[in-house]
Amino acid sequence: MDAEAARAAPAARWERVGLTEDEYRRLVDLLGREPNDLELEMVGVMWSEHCSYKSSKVHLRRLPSEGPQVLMGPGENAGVLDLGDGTAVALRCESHNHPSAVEPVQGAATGVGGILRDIFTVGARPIALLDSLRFGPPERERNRYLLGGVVSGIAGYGNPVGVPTVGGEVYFEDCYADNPLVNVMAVGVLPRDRIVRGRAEGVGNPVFVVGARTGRDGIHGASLLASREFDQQAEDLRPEVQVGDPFLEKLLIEACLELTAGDAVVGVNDLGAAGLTSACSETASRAGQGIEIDVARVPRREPGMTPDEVMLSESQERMLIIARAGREDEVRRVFTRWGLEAAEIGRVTGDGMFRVRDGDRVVAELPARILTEQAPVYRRPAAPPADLEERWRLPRLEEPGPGDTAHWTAALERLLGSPNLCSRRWIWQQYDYQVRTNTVVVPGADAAVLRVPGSRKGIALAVDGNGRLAWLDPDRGARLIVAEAARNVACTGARPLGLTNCLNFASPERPETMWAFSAVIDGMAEAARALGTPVTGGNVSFYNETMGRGVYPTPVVGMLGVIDDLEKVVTPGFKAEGDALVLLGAPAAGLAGSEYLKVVHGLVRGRPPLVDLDLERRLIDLLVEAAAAGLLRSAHDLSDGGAAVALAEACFAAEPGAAGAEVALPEAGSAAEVLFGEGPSRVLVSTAPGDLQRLLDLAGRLAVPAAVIGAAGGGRLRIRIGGALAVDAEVQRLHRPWSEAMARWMA
Amino acid sequence: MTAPAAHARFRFAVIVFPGSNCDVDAHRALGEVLGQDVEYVRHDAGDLDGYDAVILPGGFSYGDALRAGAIAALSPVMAAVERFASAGGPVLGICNGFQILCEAGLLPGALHRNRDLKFRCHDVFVRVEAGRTPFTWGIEPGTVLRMPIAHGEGCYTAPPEVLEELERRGQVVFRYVDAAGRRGGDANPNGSAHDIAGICNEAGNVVGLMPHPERCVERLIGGEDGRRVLGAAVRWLAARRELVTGGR
Amino acid sequence: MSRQFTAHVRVTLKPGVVDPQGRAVLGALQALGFAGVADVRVGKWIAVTLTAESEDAARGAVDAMCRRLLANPVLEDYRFELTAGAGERP
Amino acid sequence: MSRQFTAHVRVTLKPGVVDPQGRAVLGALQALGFAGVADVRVGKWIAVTLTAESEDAARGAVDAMCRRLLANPVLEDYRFELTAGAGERP
Ligand SMILES: Nc1ncnc2c1ncn2[C@@H]1O[C@H](COP(=O)(O)OP(=O)(O)O)[C@@H](O)[C@H]1O
Ligand SMILES: [Mg+2]
Repeated sequence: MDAEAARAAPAARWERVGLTEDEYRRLVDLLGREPNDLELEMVGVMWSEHCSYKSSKVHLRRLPSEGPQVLMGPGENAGVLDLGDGTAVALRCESHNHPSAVEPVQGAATGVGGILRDIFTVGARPIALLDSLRFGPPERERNRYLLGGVVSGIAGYGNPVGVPTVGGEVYFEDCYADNPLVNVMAVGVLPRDRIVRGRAEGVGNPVFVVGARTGRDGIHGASLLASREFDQQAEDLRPEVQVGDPFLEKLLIEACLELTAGDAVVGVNDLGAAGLTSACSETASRAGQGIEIDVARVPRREPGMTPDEVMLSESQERMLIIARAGREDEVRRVFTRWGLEAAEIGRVTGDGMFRVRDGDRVVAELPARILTEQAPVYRRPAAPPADLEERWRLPRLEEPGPGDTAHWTAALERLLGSPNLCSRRWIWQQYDYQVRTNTVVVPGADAAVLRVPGSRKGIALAVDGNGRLAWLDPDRGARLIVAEAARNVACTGARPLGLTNCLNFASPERPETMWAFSAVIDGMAEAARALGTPVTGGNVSFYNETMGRGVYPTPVVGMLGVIDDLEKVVTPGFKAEGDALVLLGAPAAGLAGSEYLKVVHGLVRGRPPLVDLDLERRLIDLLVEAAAAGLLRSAHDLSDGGAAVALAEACFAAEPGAAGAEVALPEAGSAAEVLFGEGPSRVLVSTAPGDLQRLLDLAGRLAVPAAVIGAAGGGRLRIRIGGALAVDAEVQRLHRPWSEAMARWMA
Repeated sequence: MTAPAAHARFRFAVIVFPGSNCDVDAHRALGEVLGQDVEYVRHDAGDLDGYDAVILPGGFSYGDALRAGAIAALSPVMAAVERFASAGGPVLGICNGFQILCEAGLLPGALHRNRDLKFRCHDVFVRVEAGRTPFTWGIEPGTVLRMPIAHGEGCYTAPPEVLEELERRGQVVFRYVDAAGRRGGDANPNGSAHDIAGICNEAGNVVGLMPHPERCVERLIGGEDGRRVLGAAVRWLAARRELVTGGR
Repeated sequence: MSRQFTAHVRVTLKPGVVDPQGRAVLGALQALGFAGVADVRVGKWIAVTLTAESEDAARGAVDAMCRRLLANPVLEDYRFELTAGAGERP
Repeated sequence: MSRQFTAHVRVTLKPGVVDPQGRAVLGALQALGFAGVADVRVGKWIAVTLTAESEDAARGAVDAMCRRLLANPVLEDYRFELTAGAGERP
């Protein structure tokens, strides 16, 4: 055989499993021989971008993941943070973008199922879900269809499984029209000394697969869909869409938690992307052991499945359990009691090999590490986009002065009814946000607050992302997002403790993507370090593009904070007429990347500000201390839509009789900037008149600027800028467009 | 009058079906908050001996396959619930528990998909219409309570003659109203016939309702109106004990 | 010797019962431009594969399943067709 | 002159797709003692009443409805039967 023919023959092989020629050569080198078909399939899927993080790994290392509060960092199924009184929280965020584009209901539903499994895999009882969603503009029917489907998918899984969906966020932008983003975060609680790891420890220990039977569904689904551009060929993958079974998952949660509460188990891993291939190789290689399984012993849903199909199936609601030898009956008993199957499929071995049998026949045998640690790692070329400076250029805007009350009031109304600012009630009303009766602050506030069962403490949770800012300046954008997430949590009185992330990007094969990715990591790392909130884990989703058109770089941050006394929780709505309104933090903000620019001028422009992380940290300290001292009647973050929108929202959420505000904002810029400018480190708080001085003293002590801007109540929102009356409207009138917009277009 | 009730302790059974998910909430509300003895009883239990009251909690038993509550209604424990009920024992079905009681024939009618086909989670106001049941014992009819709902199939449906009979015999226990106690407008969240939020059997000891009293028993979480519903059962049991023992 | 059968069960809402799903589908079809659509009713279609001694036994079993679980007599009607499954078993 | 038709549409999950409802019903039937039941699949049965110029036109319209709304092509298959409705309209 000549050299050319030799090269041509295997060419079809590597391409079929999504590997490059170089990667195939690497595999042959590592293995010392040509792989057989099953081995090649297994390597192909494990070396996919989705499973191997081959393009992101070198960058992710720069994220700070350590701190006294971190009990378990990246590398396991979920991060675990210490709450300090024997209790710990597990958190993780994951994307299900491509499946949701193909089938929004089931795509989102199985996303919820998957992230929940990561949480109870580590032995934690899931207690909360949050969702971060991106769609194209709601004017288009298809985008509304996707939104409706995704929401009913999340509701249709989260509600039955009995985990409250307590918060989230949604944005609409053109760039997400063909490639919606569906990120879901899950949080669980566990005793701090009972963390379960995804490790196949102990030679001779039995390996079980439990839960659903294995079917042909989803073979290659998640991993391949998420590791390539979304194109016409992806359409052909349609039959591989999977259906979630929340009922089965509920039983699986109960059975797994019952089992891991005892000591019969040494390791647990969920079966997600790449199914048994991934779960077995990862657990073995984390423990530095080998593993041997028999596919013939895996319960099947369909007759006639081949070993390849069993090894690559991505059937939902399955888990891998590594038990202690001799405790097999206990495992079976627990699952049987919950009406579930538990099949012993193999053993932990000492030789580091991942051996797959089909009965007596060995059908694959390779070092487990080849599939995991020895996957290729790339430092892909990175270069900033050519039009970066152009993006930063903000045109001069022709606008009236602050005294044009009709103009600015109309602008506020318009903003309040716009897709990115209007009320999200239509969405969260479909979620059961109260089940398990721990939800102290329900959706609609800056962050959700939950009672921590078995502890005196509460936790605050928020997810925040902003693709527009990251597109304009990925490093600064990432800092702003981390700062906003931390600030949201602090607005409830909770101290930010740590975060998880989900990084949604276009193709890593484009230098522009990798430049933005790297900058996002740097910005996120810097902010997380400065705010003392380590990154406990996360998820990277590349290839979010269709026909060459990518989404904005969209980092999403899930922040967790802790509050010692639930009685001290603070919410955004005004509480009593006459309470003093104080603007804490940075006095000024600009229009770069703001909703105002987009909605009123149709522009996504300007260079986002560089957040003063030191000020942000002092502001957070102030919020936490002031809340603990009982000085805050309300607190609301100034974010999308700026001061005017924040004031309106605090009115909408007000106690009866406390709606309305009469304020004078510092004249720090144009009327548009003062009313609608967006910048970090700004919070609107209200305080009882008698507490005002103490609050100002505390702000002074922490060197946080504080401006008394007016008082709550009166039923009207009246905003003055330097003596001119810019906004004047009944709260009721502003409330209507805000509260009705989404329900109207979704009707 | 209230003194004996406050100290009274009774044994409550919370039935756990596969897919129940408000079982822990009911357990917590009755146990930790109201200080009662509460135990979980599995769907395959054969009897309910020794319990003073039975709660069928909310959730999605069997994933709501076919119709909410349909499969759970056939569980072995439901035969025991039926015996317990026919002996006069108080039984409360909350949300999915209400659906199960209807499917099992312990309450008339059925719960159909919500009018707008969407799951709805928010607070509603209900007016207490009948004070004779164990779960409204001592609550003045006309009292308006605020409680959360969380369901996709809560539209109470029954043939006209059944509805008429329910009204005539005073079996409508809770009705959806607005904060001021008026029917109509948007008060009814799911399209239920006659604005029905909860009913009882003819004897009055079996009650089913869609709102979740167990989710509002603490000021911090959901308010406290649900305490009145669950607390009524404690008072009712205390009164019954007093009758039986002659106050000893 | 028992044989295999398949029952195709159709569960429909009783005539007088409001069908919110049917109404929603009707509205959606009309919005899509299907002007000729006058009414839509949505029910369930359930395929049950079973083995039984005889066709009569199978019919009896399926009828019992419908009465006990597959249909709710308050809201629904049912009917079914039984076909002999291909595979005969000992 | 347009006539009335009724289409009986059957929407079923594609063969390999997991059917959580069917699984739960199967378990319930077995627990009730229907030992012979081997499999259950739950689908939808939809009756659409419509007017059209001809049977062909009606068939075309119903097929379009199935593709666009009644069935989810990613997960479901459909088939339908068309019967001429009693009432003829001008
Ligand atoms: N963006 C990120 N930031 C920090 N850690 C990450 C990030 N993405 C992934 N990780 C970590 O890498 C590990 C592997 O992720 P993944 O393979 O997606 O896990 P799983 O198999 O549980 O879905 C996890 O521990 C995860 O937390
Ligand atoms: Mg995992």
